[in-house]
Order: sequence, then C-alpha cells, then structure tokens
Amino acid sequence: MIRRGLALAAAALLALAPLLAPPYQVTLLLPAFAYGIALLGLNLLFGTAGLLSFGHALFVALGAYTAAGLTTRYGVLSFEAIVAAAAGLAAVVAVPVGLLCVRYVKIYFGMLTLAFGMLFYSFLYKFYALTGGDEGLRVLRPLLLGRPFAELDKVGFLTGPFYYYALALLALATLAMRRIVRSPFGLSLRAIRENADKAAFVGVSVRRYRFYAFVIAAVFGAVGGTLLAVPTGLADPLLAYWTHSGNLVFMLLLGGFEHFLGPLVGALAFIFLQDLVMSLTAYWRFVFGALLAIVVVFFPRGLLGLVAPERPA
Amino acid sequence: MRTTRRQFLALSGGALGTAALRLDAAPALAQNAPVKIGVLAAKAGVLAPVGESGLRGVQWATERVNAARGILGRRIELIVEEESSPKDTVERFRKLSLQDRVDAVSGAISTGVGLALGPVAEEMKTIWLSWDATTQKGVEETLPKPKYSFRSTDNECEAVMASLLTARHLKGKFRTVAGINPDYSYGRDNWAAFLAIMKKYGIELSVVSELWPKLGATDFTAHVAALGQARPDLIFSCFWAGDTPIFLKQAHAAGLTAKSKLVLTTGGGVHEALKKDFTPEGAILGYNCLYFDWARASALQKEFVRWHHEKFKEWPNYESDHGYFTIVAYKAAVERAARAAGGKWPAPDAIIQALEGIEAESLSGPRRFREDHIMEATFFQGMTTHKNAYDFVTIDPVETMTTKQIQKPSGVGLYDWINSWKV
Amino acid sequence: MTLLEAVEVRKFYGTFCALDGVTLTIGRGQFVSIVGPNGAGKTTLVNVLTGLLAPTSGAVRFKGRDVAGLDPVRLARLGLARSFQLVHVFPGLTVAETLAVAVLARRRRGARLFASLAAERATWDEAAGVAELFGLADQLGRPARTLPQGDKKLLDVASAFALHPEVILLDEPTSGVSTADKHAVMAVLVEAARRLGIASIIQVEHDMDIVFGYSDRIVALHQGRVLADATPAELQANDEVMATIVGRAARRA
Amino acid sequence: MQRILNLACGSFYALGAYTGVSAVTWALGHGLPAPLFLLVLVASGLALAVIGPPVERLLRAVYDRDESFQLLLTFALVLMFEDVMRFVWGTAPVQLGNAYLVYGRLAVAGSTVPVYNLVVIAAGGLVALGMGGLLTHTRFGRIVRATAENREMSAALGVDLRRVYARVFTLGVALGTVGGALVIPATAAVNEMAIDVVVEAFAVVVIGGLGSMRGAFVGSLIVGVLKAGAIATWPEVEMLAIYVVVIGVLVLRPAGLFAGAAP
Repeated sequence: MIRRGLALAAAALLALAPLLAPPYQVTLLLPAFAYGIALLGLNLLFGTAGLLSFGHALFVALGAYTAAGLTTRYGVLSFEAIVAAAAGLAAVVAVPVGLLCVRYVKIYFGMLTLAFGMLFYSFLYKFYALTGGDEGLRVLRPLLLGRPFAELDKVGFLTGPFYYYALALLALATLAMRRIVRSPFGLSLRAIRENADKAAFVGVSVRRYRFYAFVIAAVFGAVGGTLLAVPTGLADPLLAYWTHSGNLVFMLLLGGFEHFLGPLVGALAFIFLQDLVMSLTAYWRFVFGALLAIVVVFFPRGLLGLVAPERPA
Repeated sequence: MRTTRRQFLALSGGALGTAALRLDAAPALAQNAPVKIGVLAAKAGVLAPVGESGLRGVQWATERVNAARGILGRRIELIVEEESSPKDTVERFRKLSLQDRVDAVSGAISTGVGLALGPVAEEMKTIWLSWDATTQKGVEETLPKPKYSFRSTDNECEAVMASLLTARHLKGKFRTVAGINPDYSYGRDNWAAFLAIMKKYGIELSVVSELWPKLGATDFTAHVAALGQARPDLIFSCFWAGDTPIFLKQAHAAGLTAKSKLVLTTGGGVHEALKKDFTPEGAILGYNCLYFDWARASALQKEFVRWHHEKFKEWPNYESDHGYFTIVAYKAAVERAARAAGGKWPAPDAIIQALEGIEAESLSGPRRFREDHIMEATFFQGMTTHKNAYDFVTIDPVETMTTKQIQKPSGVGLYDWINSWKV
Repeated sequence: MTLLEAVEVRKFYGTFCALDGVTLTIGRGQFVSIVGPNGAGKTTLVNVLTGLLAPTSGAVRFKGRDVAGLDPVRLARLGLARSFQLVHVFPGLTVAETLAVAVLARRRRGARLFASLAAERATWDEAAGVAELFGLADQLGRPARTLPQGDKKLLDVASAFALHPEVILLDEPTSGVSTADKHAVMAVLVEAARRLGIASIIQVEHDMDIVFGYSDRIVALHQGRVLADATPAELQANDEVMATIVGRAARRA
Repeated sequence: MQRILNLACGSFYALGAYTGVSAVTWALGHGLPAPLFLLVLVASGLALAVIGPPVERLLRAVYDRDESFQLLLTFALVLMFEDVMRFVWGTAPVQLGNAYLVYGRLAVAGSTVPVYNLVVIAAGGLVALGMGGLLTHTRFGRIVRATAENREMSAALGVDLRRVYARVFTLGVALGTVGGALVIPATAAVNEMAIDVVVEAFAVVVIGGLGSMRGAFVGSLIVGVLKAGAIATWPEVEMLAIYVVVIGVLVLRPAGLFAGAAP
C-alpha cells in the first residue's frame, strides 16, 4: 500500500514537473522517460526471463531511425503513426534475430545480441545512402494527436505537449508491462528464469516464451527510441553501438532489475547523474565506471534494493 | 519570480515559459556581469586531440580579451562542456542555453554532432559558432539559411586546395591513383571532390584502389598490402587523426612511400606525429587554416605559437585558430552592434546581424563570416621537407590559398561550382 | 492397452553400453517399478523413455508416437510427465505459483499476455487443490527455496502431477525422505494419482519395501538388460534374480 | 579458461601499448642501444601484469553470480581504464618513431616487410606454443584445465581455486599487456584503442571458442584473413563480414569452432 502510494506520489510529481522545475531539468526528463520505456523491455528479458541482452540498443536505434526516416523521407509527422511503425518494424526485425538468440542463454545470449547490435551499427554506418551514415538522419518535430503546436518554440513544445505525451506513453508502457509481468505469461517467464529445465517439464515452451519476451522487449526498445530521437532531433549510428547497450544495462542495474520500477528509477538516476558528473569533470567515464563497479559488487539489487530489500512477489 | 512564472504558465498553457523568462531576465543583466560563452569541446576518443586544440585557442583568446577590458567592459566567462555523441551533445547544448543562460556557444567538430546542433541552435535561439563539421549535407540540406548557427569553412576546402596543387605540380607525373580515406562523410566528400577536380583539369587517371578504413583505425597492414598490390603512382588521403602517422609508418615500412606520391589533405592536424623517420619529403601536406611554422606569420600567431609550445610542449594546429576566431569574431560583432546602438550592449539579433560579414584578425590572418554564416579563411599546404629543426616534417614552399579560391560561393552546389571553373 | 513401450532400445555413451536391447510395455492402470543396482541403467532408461536422451537404436513410443525428438512440452501435452532424482523447483516462486505454472501450461493459458494472473480463479483453485493432495496447502504463499528439503521434493512431484498426465515417471520419488516417512509419501502419491486421474506410474526406486508394497509390476535391470519383468509375487519367488538385483536388501528381507 | 568474458582485455592491451612507448622512450633516452628496445617492451608488458591480481580480486566478488555480472564489471573497467589512460598520456597519439626498423626490412614475394613484424609473428607463435606447453605439460596447466572442466571437482580435490584463478587471470593480463607493447612500435597508441580492440578480440574468441587456446589462435587467423580479404576485394564490407561470421559461428556452433558441445 505504501509502495503504491509512493509510486502515485512520484507520478503526480512528474506530472507537475513542467510547472515546478526549470525547463532544462524538464527536458532532461524526456530521455529518462524514453530510456524508461526501453528498459521496461530490457528488464522483461533480464529481470523476468533471466536473459541479459547486450544488444538492446539495436532496437532503441531502430525506433530512432524509424522516426527519422518517416519524418524526413516520407513526410509522416503523426507521432502515433511513428510509434506504431517503430513497434511494428521492431517486431519484424526481432523475429529472425530473436529466433536465433533465444536458442542460447547466459553469456552466449549476451554475445549474440551484442553481435547483432554491432551488425546493425555497421549497417547504419555503411549504407549511408539509406541511413545517412555517420551523419545520421534528422528527426523533424512530429504532430501529436494530429496537432502541430506550431505556436510553441521547440523548448515550449518539448516541455509542454511533448512532455505530457511522453509521460502518457511512459504510463501506458508501464501499465502494459505491469499487466504482462503479472499475467500467466509473466509467471511462466519467471518460472523459466528460475529453472528452465523444470519449466519445460511442467509444460512451459521455454524457447517460445523467451522468443515472445524478446519480441516484446524489442517493441518497447523501439518505442523508447522514437521518444529519445525527438528531443535530439537526430538519429545517429552511435545509438546502436555496444557501449550504448552497455549503458542501458548499467541503468537497469542502477535502478534495480529485481523491481518492476527499477528501470524507471535507473533511467532517471542515470540521466541526472550524467548531467551532474559531466559538468563537474572531464573524467566522468571513470566516475561512472567506478559507480558501476560498486553497484555490481556491493549493491547488485540497485537503488530500489536499498529501499525495498525484499523481492516483491 | 517563480510565482509570476507559474501564473504565466497557467495562462499560456506552459508554452512560452522560457521566452518569458529570458525577456524579464535581460534587463537584470548588470553592465559588468560576465558574458557567458559555452564551449563544446571533444575530450575523449578520436576527436579529443582536435577538441583540446580548439579549446586552447578559445581559452587563449578569452585570456587576452579579458586582459584588455573584456567585451565592452564585461569579462568573458567560459563554461566548458564535452562534445560526445550527438544525443549527449544536444543535451549539453540545451543545458548551456537553458540553465547556464550563455550568450553564445562555441565549438563542436564532429559532423554528426554538427548536424544535430544546427537545428537545436535555431530552436534555442542561441548563437552557435562552430569550429568545424561543415559538411555539404549540413549546408545544403539540413540548414540552408540558418539564423543562429555560424559554421566553419567547408569540409572540402582542403581537398580542393590539395587537388589544385596536385594539378599544378604533379600533372603528367601520375596515372594510377589510389584513395585511402576514413569511412565517413568527410572521407567520401573529399575523395569525390578530388576526383571531380582531376576530371575538370583533364587529368586522365585510373583509380586502382579505393580503401575505406574505419575512422581512428590503428592497423593498416592489410590496407598497405592492398595498396602494394595496386601499385598506384599517387595515393590520396584525407586522414586527420592518429590514423595518419600510423598509416604512413606502416606504408613506409612496406616501402610504399618510396614508390607512390602522397597527397595528404589534412595530415597537418597531427603534424608533430609525422616523424621524419617515416614521412617522405615531397608529399603534398595540408595544415588547414594555421601553419605553425610560417615564416610570414603575424606577430599574433607567433606569440600564440610560443605560448602554446611553452605551456603544452606541443606546436599548435588549425583547430586552435578556429576556436580563437569564434571568440574574437563574437567580440568584434558585439562592439560593432554596440556602436550602432549607441554604446549599449546590443540585443542578440543585432549581434547576429553584426556577425554576418564581420571581419577579425585570426591567428593566421584576417578572417570573416560570410553573409550566409560560412567562415572565410586562408589555407596552408605545401610539399613536405626534412630540412628543419624538428624531428617531424614541415612544408616548403608554403602555399596559401583563400576560401575565395577553394570554397564554393554561397548558394551554389559544390560540383556545379567546380564544373564552372575556367581551366 | 499399451501406453508406453520401448522396443529393443540400445543406448551407448561412447563405447559404453548403458542399455542393451531393452524392451518393455506399460499399460493403462499399472504401477511399475524399475529396480536394479547402481549402474544398471535405470536413470538412462527413464531419460530415454521421456525423450531426454535419444536411443542409439530401437524405439520408444508413447501412445503410438515416437518419443525421440519430442520435447518435454509436447510430451507433457501428450500426457507424459516426470520428476527428477535431484530436486527441481523454482527457488523464487511460491508453492502456489509453481503449481499454477503447471496448471496454466496444461490448460494452454501460459502464453496469455494481458490476462490478469490474479483473475485466474480456476487456476489458483486447482493449484490449491493439488497442494492440498500433497499436504502443502498451508505453504501456498512460501517461496520454494524456503521449504524444507522433503517439501521441495513433494512440490517437485506435485507440479508434475498438476499436469494431469496419463503416465508419470518418478525418478526416486522418496530419495532423501527418511525411511519412516517413505510410506506416507507413497500413500500420498498413489492417492493423488487416483484423484487426478493418472493412469500409470513408473518409478525408479531402491527401497524394496516400497517397491514390493506398491508395484503391480517390477522391471529388474542389470548391466543394461532386462533381467526380469514380473509381478512382485513372481519376482519374490525367483531367488536368483532377487540375489542379483536386490543384493543386500533381499537377503535382509 | 576461466569462463570470464573480459571486455577489459582491450584496455589491458591499450595500457600495454602506452606503457611500452613510455618505457622505450625513457630507456632510449638513457642510452639504451636501439636493438635492445624489444627487451624493454617485453619487460614493461610483464611488469604491467601487476594490475592482474587486484583486478582479479575485484572480479572474484562476482564469481559465484550470473556470468552477466562479470561482463558488466569488466564493462566498468573499460570505462575506468579509458579515463586513466587519457589522464596519464593525454589525447594525442603516442608513438615510437621508426626504432623498430632497426632490425631491417625484407622483400617477400614482391612486398616489403619489416623484420620486426616477423619477430612479432614469431613471438605470437612462441607464446601460443608456450601456452600449449604450459597447459599440457606442467602441473599448473593440468590443474587449470581440470578446473576449467569442473570447478567443484577441483575444489573437492584440494585445489586452491583462488590461487589458480588469480594466476590464470594475471597470465591473461600479461598476455594482453605484452601484446599491446609488442604491437606499438609499428603503430601508435590512441585513446579509442581499447574499445576497438575488444570488438575484434570478441570476434576472435567467439569464432575460436571460449576457453580454447587453439581456437583463439585459429580465430585470430580467420579474422585477420577475413579482414585482409575484404579490404582487398570489397572494402565496404570489412566489419560487416566479421559480424556476419561471428553470428554464423554463434548460430551454427555456439561453443566456437574448437569446443565440443553446445552450451
């Protein structure tokens, strides 16, 4: 009950943020929302199904490039259409990739997803006629629910309508993921995580369920990617690079992968920490590396693990 | 202040909050509060040496301006942030603009970052003086008529000048050509410009090898072997980072540099790494806009070069000059606009107007911003020589060309411009 | 009526012959025990019967279908389930959840993405019912890893029962259970099988009291061959086989 | 061998490269005869292996957890080492001049090859042979292989796992640092080296098979030949080709070309 109350209070605070916080802090929340959605997917794989992907950035990049391609190449500005297209495209890509990846677990799964991520990076980089190569593709300002909000400048757009749009999308994604985790399917995934052999013998189609989880994670990753691309205004190949996947896993661990809200907490914490540390020192990578090491060694349950030590049922 | 803002937001639906804040913030500026200039400098990865170099130029310029009463009596305060991936750099730009409320942003080198920042500068209504990253795509497609972005010289200037020198000095001395260029837009654009100019000059050549190693690669043995097989008379390369010395070293070890002539459009960016041990004499080498050892350099350049070498034990490269110019150009523009406004600190739009066509003394000589926000400068290239006091190569004779000769004019496509030359 | 049959099954590990031409049939309604000394091939036989290992030659058929190449999920759907010698549980899942996983799988509802688990009344009721049969009713909310060893074993077996298979293979269902409790466990199993409509039970068992107390048939393995396949009474009469198979236990009896 | 996929191996390599340059520059400055620089390189690489035990001590904290945590911890090391190198050596490329041509050049089949390159290739072969010998013929090697097969069994037999791991890891670090040091005369040390090398090392290890020395050797040959082949014929696809092969190997023989069964 207390937990639910805290979550609602946090949601209310986020809803009021544009009125309370300086605009820059509000724009910083946007990538946090985007990562939050992508991480919900990543955590369905890791926290629920026990598979750690080191190539989740592939789908984030795919979402960003969908937004870029549709707005600049095809003149599709409706953000609803962009999100739907990104989700669909991610599912289409995730089918063959997932079919191959879910045949393996643990470190082999991690390596295979990493390899696919890098393959996509090379593709984005090399096929520049299609993807813009190193320069990437621009992402134009989309229409939200068909409205252009032309009277607003970009900051007004980002901290106003787009902020609430992103927040609503995050809330939707969170509710959808909550349903998935608490569905029979979610229970089956947890059984697979706990003991895949046993799960198979009580009739759970291990690979098939892992595959579904992979595809769902990909869709969440791509939807997060579309949101990430709008404030940046550009989709670029670095979004698919392996270090970006590494950062996604970092965020997840920072928040706490054993908790349903871990991804959201992790994304927020990461973004604001990065903002702080990058301004303080040129050696912020060292600080982040040290932080990651400390989290992995001493606090593997992440920030939420400090607050709520028991794994919720 | 917060209350007023909240009331305002309630009225306007949260829309124009920032603009409102900035308007009521403006009069609050004390006449002697510092001018804030944000700097975006790469600090890690391939771009880091260049980013550092640009930052040094900015810092030196700032010290000198501040020592001489600043801009209209206001000191310059630099707020340095890191240029990294496009996404992170856009966020840094927003921070500089929204949170630090800078008057202008100086910096950025990478093409991807440059393309991302262009629209952001317009959206944030923040003057952005770029050091580099002026690609064709950026100029022609993404931001044809920017208001707040001021770009550096075109990426292809170096290739155009090196190609003109090739045509002038090497015509008739080569037939087979190989290109080895970093695998991204800069590399591809420069190689294409070279081939177009060779064609324009009626130089018949056959391309025997086109190699595209990754930017920042550290091993070229396979490329060198491929070049060894292709036996080109001339090798064209626009490497500008650590890849230049590594390639030369490995090419030298395989005897390639003795057999083929070299055209290195931008290698001067890492000139100190081009040791005599492995860099041949007689190669065309470009230094972009600042040649540290120029005998006819201004007193200003000489002073900077001396300071740079004393402080960093290194001889400076071009990016310092780009950085330096952004600061002095901004100062000149503010002063010009202030004169028109009767000595008061000018409004941003007036500064922008003044920046268009502004001329200022850079380290390497006079420079200006064209009316279309592209920089004009002087380029330095020449033939490498070992006859100097250093352990690395320099050029002799030093040839100079201005952007009037090697940069396409406003509003014309690069290849249309090249084709319009009378040769 | 034959449910499960093995025909001339051979299984080699490299050059070592673990099963050497095993043929047996298991009919509806039978309780069959597989006995034999260590290394006789009992566990290999169970693994081959449940498709976990492919036989080197010969065939295993369940309800007329070749078991080789069928994955455990398909087998479970066809009506063949098993438990393992070493306890297999889901450490982080509660007793109720563990059983619910099996129930959902049987009812083909496990892949339902957006259905609410909490609203799966029938599933939880059924899980609770199975737990009741196994004496785990007051442990429903406990995570499996916190259960005592004996209850973990029961949970493992119970989750196989929850699939309502026609045939269940139990690899040493009472291993790790104290001698005193073994009969109680067996009573629970037999009763649960009856209540859940499980037609046949095949078990690997060392305890001869249990074997002779519950089996309809006993299959004695020795060095990979079927030494005897008979009713407990017939086997008891055969001193030679008893001596070979049962060794010390028989003499003591 | 230790079933650790070390993303930081590239960092050790880069660290070896930077240190090698510093050590040789210093030694030559103090009157070392040029032909002896090779010894200084090897010595500096070996000396750097002192970072092995402390790093291993850190990784030990997660040995008994999911392998994914090891992967993450080595990712943390990558981030930290990158900045350490930037702090110590700056951002400009760091190199040794042409010292390595002191051993001369050879004309082989129409192309010129520095003798030093052949020395490095020979050293690579020697190290491979040496590792093979170490693993098959020494007591230490047998213990390592047994431990790789079955941790519990080795522990039960009284093998001090912690010491074995510390030594194996340090040996791995030493191979990385010496490798970096040996390559540096023919190239230059740059900041982004670590992240680049790890991608190729990853490809090598996956193709060869985790934990297989022979596999690593063959894997590196395949990657090398693949790169050279792609550069000679279709330079556009150099990196793509490597990833395609990596994925192919992972899909068809997930344990690599030189390991037995699938995971």
